[in-house]
Amino acid sequence: MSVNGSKPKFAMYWASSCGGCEIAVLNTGLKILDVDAAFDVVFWPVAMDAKYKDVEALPDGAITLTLFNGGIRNDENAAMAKLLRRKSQILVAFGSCATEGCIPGLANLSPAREVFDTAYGTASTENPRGVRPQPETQMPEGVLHIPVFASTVRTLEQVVDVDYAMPGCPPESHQIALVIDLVIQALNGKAQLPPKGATIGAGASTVCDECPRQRNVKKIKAFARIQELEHVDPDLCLLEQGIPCNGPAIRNGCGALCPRAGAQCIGCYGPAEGVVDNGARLISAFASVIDSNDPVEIERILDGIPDPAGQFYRFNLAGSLLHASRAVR
Amino acid sequence: MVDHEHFEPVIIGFTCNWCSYRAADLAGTARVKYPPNVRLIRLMCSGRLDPTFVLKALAGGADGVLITGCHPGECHYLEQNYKALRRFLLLRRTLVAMGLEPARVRLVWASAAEGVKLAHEIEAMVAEIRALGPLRWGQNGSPPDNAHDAHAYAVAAEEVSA
Amino acid sequence: MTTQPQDRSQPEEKIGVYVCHCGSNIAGTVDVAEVREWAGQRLAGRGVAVARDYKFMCSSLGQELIEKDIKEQGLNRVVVAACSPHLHEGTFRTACGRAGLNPYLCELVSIREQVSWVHTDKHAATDKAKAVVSGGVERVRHHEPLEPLRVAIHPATLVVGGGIAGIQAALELADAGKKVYLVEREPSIGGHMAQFDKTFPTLDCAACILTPRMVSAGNHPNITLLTWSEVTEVHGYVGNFTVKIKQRARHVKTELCTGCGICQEKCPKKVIDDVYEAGLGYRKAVYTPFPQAVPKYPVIDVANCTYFRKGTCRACEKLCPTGAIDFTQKDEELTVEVGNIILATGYDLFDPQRVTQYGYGRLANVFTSLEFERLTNAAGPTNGAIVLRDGKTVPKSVGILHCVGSRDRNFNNYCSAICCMQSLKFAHLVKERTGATVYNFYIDIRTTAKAYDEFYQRVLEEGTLFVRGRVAEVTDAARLPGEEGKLIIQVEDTLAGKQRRIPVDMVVLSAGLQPRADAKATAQVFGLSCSADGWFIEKHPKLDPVATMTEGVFIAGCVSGPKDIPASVAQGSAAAARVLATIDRGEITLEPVRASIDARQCSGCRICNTLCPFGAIRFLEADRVSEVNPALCQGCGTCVAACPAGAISGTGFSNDQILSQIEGLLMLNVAYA
Amino acid sequence: MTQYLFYPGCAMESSARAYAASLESVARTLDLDLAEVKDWNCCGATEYLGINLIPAYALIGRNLALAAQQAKQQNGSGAHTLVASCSACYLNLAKADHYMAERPVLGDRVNEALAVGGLGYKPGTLQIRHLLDVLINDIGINRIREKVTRPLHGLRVAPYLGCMVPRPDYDHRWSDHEQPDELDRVLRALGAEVIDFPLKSECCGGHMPQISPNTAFELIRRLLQGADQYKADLIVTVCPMCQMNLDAYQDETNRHFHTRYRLPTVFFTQVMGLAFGDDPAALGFGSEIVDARPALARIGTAPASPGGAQPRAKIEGLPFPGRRPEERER
Amino acid sequence: MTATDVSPAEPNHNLRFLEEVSAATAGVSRLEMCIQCGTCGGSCPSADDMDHTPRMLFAMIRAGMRDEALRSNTPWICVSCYHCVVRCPQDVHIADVMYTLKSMAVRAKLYRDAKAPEFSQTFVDAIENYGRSFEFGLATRHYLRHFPLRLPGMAPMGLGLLTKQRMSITPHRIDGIDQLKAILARAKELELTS
Repeated sequence: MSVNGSKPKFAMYWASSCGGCEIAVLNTGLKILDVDAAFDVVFWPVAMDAKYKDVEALPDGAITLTLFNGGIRNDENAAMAKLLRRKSQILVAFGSCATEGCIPGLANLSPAREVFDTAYGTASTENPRGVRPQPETQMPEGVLHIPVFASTVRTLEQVVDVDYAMPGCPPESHQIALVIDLVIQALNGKAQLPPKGATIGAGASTVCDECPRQRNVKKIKAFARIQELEHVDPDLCLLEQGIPCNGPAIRNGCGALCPRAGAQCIGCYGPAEGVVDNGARLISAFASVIDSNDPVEIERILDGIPDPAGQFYRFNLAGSLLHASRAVR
Repeated sequence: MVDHEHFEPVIIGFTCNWCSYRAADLAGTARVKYPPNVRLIRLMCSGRLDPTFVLKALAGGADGVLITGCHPGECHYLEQNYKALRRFLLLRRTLVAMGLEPARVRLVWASAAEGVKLAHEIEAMVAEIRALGPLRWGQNGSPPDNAHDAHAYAVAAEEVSA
Repeated sequence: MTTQPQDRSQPEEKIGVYVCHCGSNIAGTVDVAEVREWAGQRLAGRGVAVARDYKFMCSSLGQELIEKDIKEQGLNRVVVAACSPHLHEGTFRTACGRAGLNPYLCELVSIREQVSWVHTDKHAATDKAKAVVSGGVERVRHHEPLEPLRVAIHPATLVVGGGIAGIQAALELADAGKKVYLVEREPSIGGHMAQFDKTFPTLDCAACILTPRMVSAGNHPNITLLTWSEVTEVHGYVGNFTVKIKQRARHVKTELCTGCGICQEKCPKKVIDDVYEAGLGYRKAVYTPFPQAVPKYPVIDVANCTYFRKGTCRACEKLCPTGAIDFTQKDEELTVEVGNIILATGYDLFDPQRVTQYGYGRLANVFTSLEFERLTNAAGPTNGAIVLRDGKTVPKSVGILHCVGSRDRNFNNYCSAICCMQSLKFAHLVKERTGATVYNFYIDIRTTAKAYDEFYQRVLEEGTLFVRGRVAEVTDAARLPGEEGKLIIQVEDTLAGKQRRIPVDMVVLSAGLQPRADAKATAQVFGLSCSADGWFIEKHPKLDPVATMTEGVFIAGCVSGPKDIPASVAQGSAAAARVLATIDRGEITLEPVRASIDARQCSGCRICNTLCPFGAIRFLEADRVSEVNPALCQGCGTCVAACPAGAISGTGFSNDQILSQIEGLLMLNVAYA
Repeated sequence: MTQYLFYPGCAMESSARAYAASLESVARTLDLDLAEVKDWNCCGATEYLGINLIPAYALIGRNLALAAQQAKQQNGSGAHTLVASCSACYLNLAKADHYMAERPVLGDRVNEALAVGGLGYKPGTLQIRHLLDVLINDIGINRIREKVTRPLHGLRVAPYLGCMVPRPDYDHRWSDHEQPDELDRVLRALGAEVIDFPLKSECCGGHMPQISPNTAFELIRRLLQGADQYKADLIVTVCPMCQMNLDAYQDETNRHFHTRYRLPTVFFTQVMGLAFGDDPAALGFGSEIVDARPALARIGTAPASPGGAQPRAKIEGLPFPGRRPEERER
Repeated sequence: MTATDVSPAEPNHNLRFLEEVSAATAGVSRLEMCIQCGTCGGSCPSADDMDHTPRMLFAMIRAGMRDEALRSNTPWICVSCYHCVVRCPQDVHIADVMYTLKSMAVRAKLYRDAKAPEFSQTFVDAIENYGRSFEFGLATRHYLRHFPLRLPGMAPMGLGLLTKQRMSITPHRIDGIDQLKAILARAKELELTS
C-alpha cells in the first residue's frame, strides 16, 4: 500500500456494542500516542467529533486501517459497515461483537417482537404509555427517522468482506498494542501483514494452553455451576471439578485470565483456528468425558447444564452454523 | 401453511462402517424398500460423529438428521458408540433449546444384520418429519437479507398501534 | 465461518465421474445417462472434468476406462457411482493405482444398495443418485494421497496360559522355528486337562495324550517355559510388544534340583490342594502339583511353609541331596520383546455352593465335577477308586446333575457346552468301576460334535437311567421309608409328569464353566474387552474367532467361552497360524485411516485422553500436549470428533471431507458452481 | 434411635397374641421404637390375590399409602422403614411395592383406585422389612447377646422360618433363599442349641387346612418328623401362620397319621424374652396348644454347646470344603 | 408385556391364552420364557395332590388348552411357598401366575372343587365388610360348610384356641371402612386384561 506524503488514515467505529472495545484501545496507554503519531485519525466517534458525510466525502480506500467493533443489529450498522468497507484498505472486525456477535447476539434466541417487549414493556424501561419506537415519526420539524431493527444480529463478516478478525470481549490491550505495532511496522515495510482472513491479536491454540491449572485424565460424574460448589480446588482444572469451563475450546491470547482468577472461561475469545462451530466443539468435548454409559444417568448428569444454548453459544451464536433460534422467524 | 402432501423431507443419515452402513447394504441386497428421502454418509464409527456435522446438515437445508451406530456393547471399537450416545443427548438438549423439534434428530442402533430394522426406522422417521413439515433452517438460519429486517420491524411496530 | 460458500474460483481438481449401470441393477431404476450428463454439466464448476456411464464399471473394460482417462486427461480425482464400497472399493483403488494415481484419491459411492435396489420411483431415485454423486465429488476434492501403514513384526511370541490350548499354540509356533515364551501361573503346565482321568468321547486317558505334549513343550529349544509366573504389564503394539513378567520365587535352585521328590516326601506340612486336587486331596508345603509335572522342579508355598511362618523346620533343606533348596530366593521380574500375544488363560469352575438347594458343602456326599474327576483319576487321592466322602464306602447309586449354574438366570445364562458329555462320561465310569445304579438328570442332552451322540447311545446301552428334569433339590431330610441315611434327589420327571424322590448314595454336580475370577484384570493388562458374561470378545464370533480387536493379540480355548478339548486344541493351532502368517510376512499393513494431533494447536486439555480404548493417545507431560501412536490407533475417529481445539485430524475421514460431502448431498455446491 | 413404622397384621390381635405380647417386651428391652400404622387394614393374606388382582393390590396399597403418609408427618425421624411381623403381611407389602414399580400399568391402576379414597403410593417410598431382619441387621447380634440374662443352655431348638420370609426376597435382604441362617444366629446368641434344620424354610401348609386338609397335614407331618429326627425340644418360628398350623393342627395331624409327636411351637420373640429374663406369662407362654413347659424345663440342664450347630457329617477321609461353624457366625 | 403378537386371523383364539394370562398377572410374568425344565414341579411341596405339575400347566396354557388349564386343581393346591419362583432358571413368576389362574377360573366358574374359592370368598367378604379378618368366624363358617364330619375332631382345637383367647369372636372394624370400600369398588373396575 502506498503512503504518499500525508500520514496514513485511521478510523474506529462502534456498531452494536457496549463501548468496551474503545476503552480497551484507550487502555493501551502510551501506545495511543503511537497511533496518533503514525496515523491521522479521520473518524472515531468516541474520541472525536465527526460526521458520516465526512466519511462519505473521502475517496474509496482512503482510510488505511479501520477497527470496526460491534455487531450488525440494524440498518444503520449495516450501512456504516458497507460505507467503511468501501473507504478502508484494511477492515478489521474488532472484538467479539464484530467477529461473532457476542452477548448482543444472544438476542438471536428471541424474535424481534420479544426483544421489543422486553426492552420497552418490562421494568427495564419506564414507559407508562407503552410507546414503541417507530421507523418514521411525524414531528413539527418534519419526519424523524430511526434505524430499522433487523430480525437477527449479524457478524461484520456476514455483511461485508473483512480483512482480519480480532477476537475478545474486549480484546486484551497488550494484544491491541502488538497489532498496532505490527501495522505500523508493515506500513514502514519492516514487517509482513498476515494473509487476508487471518485472526490477529490472539493465539492459535486454546485457553488451556495458557492455563496454569493441573489437568488430568477427565471423567465427569456431575456438572455444577461454580456458585453451587462448597469447595473448588484452586490448582485443579475446573472442568475436572465438574465446572463447565469453556477454556478447552476457546482461542488463547487472553492469558487465561478467568481460570487464573478462579472463574471458568466463558468463551469471549471465540473458537480456535479452523473450528467451524464453537458450540459443537464444546458439546462434543463435554459429552465425551461424561463418565457413564447409562442413558438415564447421562441425562441426570446433563441436568447440571441447565442452559445449554447459553453455555455453548454465549459469545458465538450469531457466528455459529445455526446463527439464531428457530423462534426467530 | 406447508403443503405436507408434496413436501419431500431431506434427511442426512450418518452410518457406522461396521454395522449400520452394512445394514443399509443388506437392506439393498434384500431389496427392502424405503423412501428415497434419506442420504447416507459413511463414518468409521458413530464415535466419529462430530456434532458439527449435524448442525451443518440442519443449517444446510436438511429437515432431519439420522444418527446410527452399533448396539450398546457391540461397538467395533469396543465402546465408542457410548460416546456417540452422550454427545447425541447433549446435542439434542441444545437443539431443543434452539427451538428444534426433538424428532428431527434421531439416534438408532442397527447391527449389520438389521437391514429391515434400519429400513423401518428410516420409513418411520420420514413419516414423522413429513408431518412436522420443512425445517428451512437453510433460509432462516443463514444471515437474513434486509427484506427480513423490515418485516421483523413491522411486526414490532404494529404491536404498538394495537 | 463456513456458512459462507467455499471458494468460487475454478478448482485445480480434475475429477472423473463414472456412473455404473450394473446391467439393469442400477440402470433399471436410475436414469444413469441423466446422472452422467448432470454431473458433467452442473458439477463442472466443482472440478468434474470427465463424466461417463458404463454397463459394468467393475469389469476390466470399465476399469480401463478410468485408467485411460487418468493417463490421457490427467485426472487427479475419481468418483465411481456404483455398488457398496465394501464390494469394490479395492477394485477401483487398484485401478487408479495402476494408472499412477494414488489409490486413496478415489471415492466409491453406492447408488445400487442405497438407491436403485431400495427405491422404486425412477424420478426420485435418479435425483437421489445425483445427490449421492454430488456428495462424492465434494468429498473427493478433499482426499489426500495416503500410504498404507507398514509395521514390522518381532518374530517372538508370548503365549499366556499353559493349558492344552496354550501348549498347542506354543508347540505349533516352536515347531515352525519361532521363539515362544510360555507363561503359566501354576508350578506346572497342563491346566485342567491334567486333572482329568479319561476324555470323552474316545475315553483315552488324559495323561497319556497330554503328558507327551507337556514334555515336548518343556524341552523344546524354541520354547522358554516360565511357570510360577504372571504377566504384569504389556506395552507397545502389534509387532512390537514389551512384556513384563513376574517370576515368583520357587525357593528351589532349578539348576541343582533333580526332581527326586525327597523334599515333598519329608515336608511335615500337609495342605489341602485346592487347585490340582480340586480340594479333594492334599499336597505338601513344598510340592510339584503332580508326578508328571513340567517342569519337574517343586516350589515352596510360602503361605503354608512352616519355616516361612515360624522360622523353624528347614526339613527339605536338610534332606535335599543336591542342596537345591534356597529360602533366600526373591521374586524376579523379567522383560521380553514379542511381536504377537496369544491368550489361553482358560476358565474357572462355577462354585456350586451358590446353589444352596443342591447341598454342596453341607451334604458330604455331594461332589463337584472336578472333585469327581480327581476321584476317578488313577493318580488321584483315592487312586481312582470311586468312593464316598468317608474315603471307603463304594456308592450303590449315583445321581449326576446337569446344568449346575448354567442355563440359569440366577447364575450363568449360557450353556457350558461340556457338561452333557462330561456327565455321560461320569455315568460310564461309575458303571464301569462300581456297577452302581446311575441317574443322569438333564434338561436337554446336547451331544453335537463328532462321535458324541454315539457315546450317548453307548451310555444308554450300559443302562444309565436318564431322567428329563432339572433337579429341584438334594436333601438328607428323610420323609419316606427307605430314605434314611441317603441323599434324596427331588425332581420332576417331566416325561412321566410326576414329582419323584430318588434316594442315592452320591451326587455329582456337573458345574458349569465361568470366566477366570481375574478375567477383567487380565483384559485390562492386554487391552481387550470382556462380554457381559465376562468371556473375552473375539474380533468376529464366526469369521475371526481367535483374533481380537487389538491387533497382535489373539485368544484360544475357554478364554472366549466354554469349549471342549478338541475345540480348544483347534483354536490353539488357529491362533498360532494367524501369528505365523504375520511373522512370515515380516510386517503387516494397516489402513492409513488414523488420527493425528497438531501439537501447535493442542492445548493439552486432556479431553481426548480418556477416549481411546486402545491406549493410542498419551499425554506428554513435558510439552503439555497429547499425541497419537498411529500403530495403536484403530481409526475410529472418536478423538477427532471430541477435540475442543480442533487439533486432532483424521485421515480418510477429515472434517473437510465430511462437511463437504454434506454440502454435496444437500446440493449446496450446485449453487456455488 | 430410629423409629420404625409397624404393621402388625390381623393375626397379632387374635391367634398370635403371644407374638404381640412377647414382641412388646422384647422391643422394650432392645429399645426398638415401633410406631403402629394408624387404621391399617388386612393385607388379604393369600386369599384376595386369587379372586381379584387390582383390588387385592389396592387393599395392600392402602396400607402402604397410610404408612407413607405417616412417615411424612413424623418427618425427621427418618422412619421410612415399614416393619411387618407376619410373614404373609411382609410378603404382600413387599410384593405390592415391588410389582407397582416393575409393572407401571399395575402401579397406575392401583393409584387410580387409591385416589378414590384420597390416597396414593409411589413405589419405592418405603423400605419393607421383616421384624427378624431389623433385629439382626439393625439392632445386631451383639446387642441381643448383651441383653441375655438367662441363657437357654440345654434347649435344643429347631429354627423354623417358613416360606414367605426368605422368598421371593425382592430386595435381596436374606442370607439365602433355601437355608437362611438369620434365625439360627439369633437363637445361638440366646445360648440355645440350634439344630441344623434342613426344613427351616419348607412350607407349613398355609391355608390348606381349610382347603385340602390332607395336603396340609402331610406338610405339617414332614416338619414335625424333621424336627423330631434332629431331636429338637422346641420349634421356634417367626410366622403366625406357621405357628398356628404346627401348634393348633398337631393333634389332628397325629390323629391323621397315627403318630404321636409333641413338639411345642413358639415365636422367636417369646424365647428371646425368656433369655432376657422376662416373665413367661407376660410373654404369652401358655397360650400354645402343645404345652411348651416340658421343653422349657430343660433350660440350664446342659452346659453351653460351643459351636451350636452340629456338623451334619463328620469330616473324615476326604477333605470336605463344607461350611465350618465359625464361618457361620459372621 | 406379552410375547409375540398372534395375528387376529389366528384360527384358535385360545392360542392367545398365554398372552391373556401374562397380561392379567402382577409384575412381568415371563411365562413365555418357560423351557419346561420341571424345576417348579420338582420343588413343589404339594405336587402329589396336583392334577398337573406347574410345568405341565404352563405347557397346556401355551397349547391354548384354556378349559383344561382353568379346571386344573393345581393353582388351588399351590401353597405359595415360592420355592419354584426362586429356583426357576428362567425367572418365571410362577406363584403369581397361579393367582391369575385362580381368579380366571373363578370368573369363568371353571373350578371343580368349590372349597378353595369359597374359603377365599368368605375371607374376602370379611375384609370388605370389616377391613380385617377374624379366624373364628371364618373357621367355623367354613368348617360347618365343608367338613361337618371333621368338626367334632376339630372342636377341641377350636375350643383350645378360644379359651386361650386366640380367636376373636367379634371382628374389628377399621375406621376407614367406607374409604376402603370405595377404593375396592373402583379397583374392581380396573382389572388387568390383555
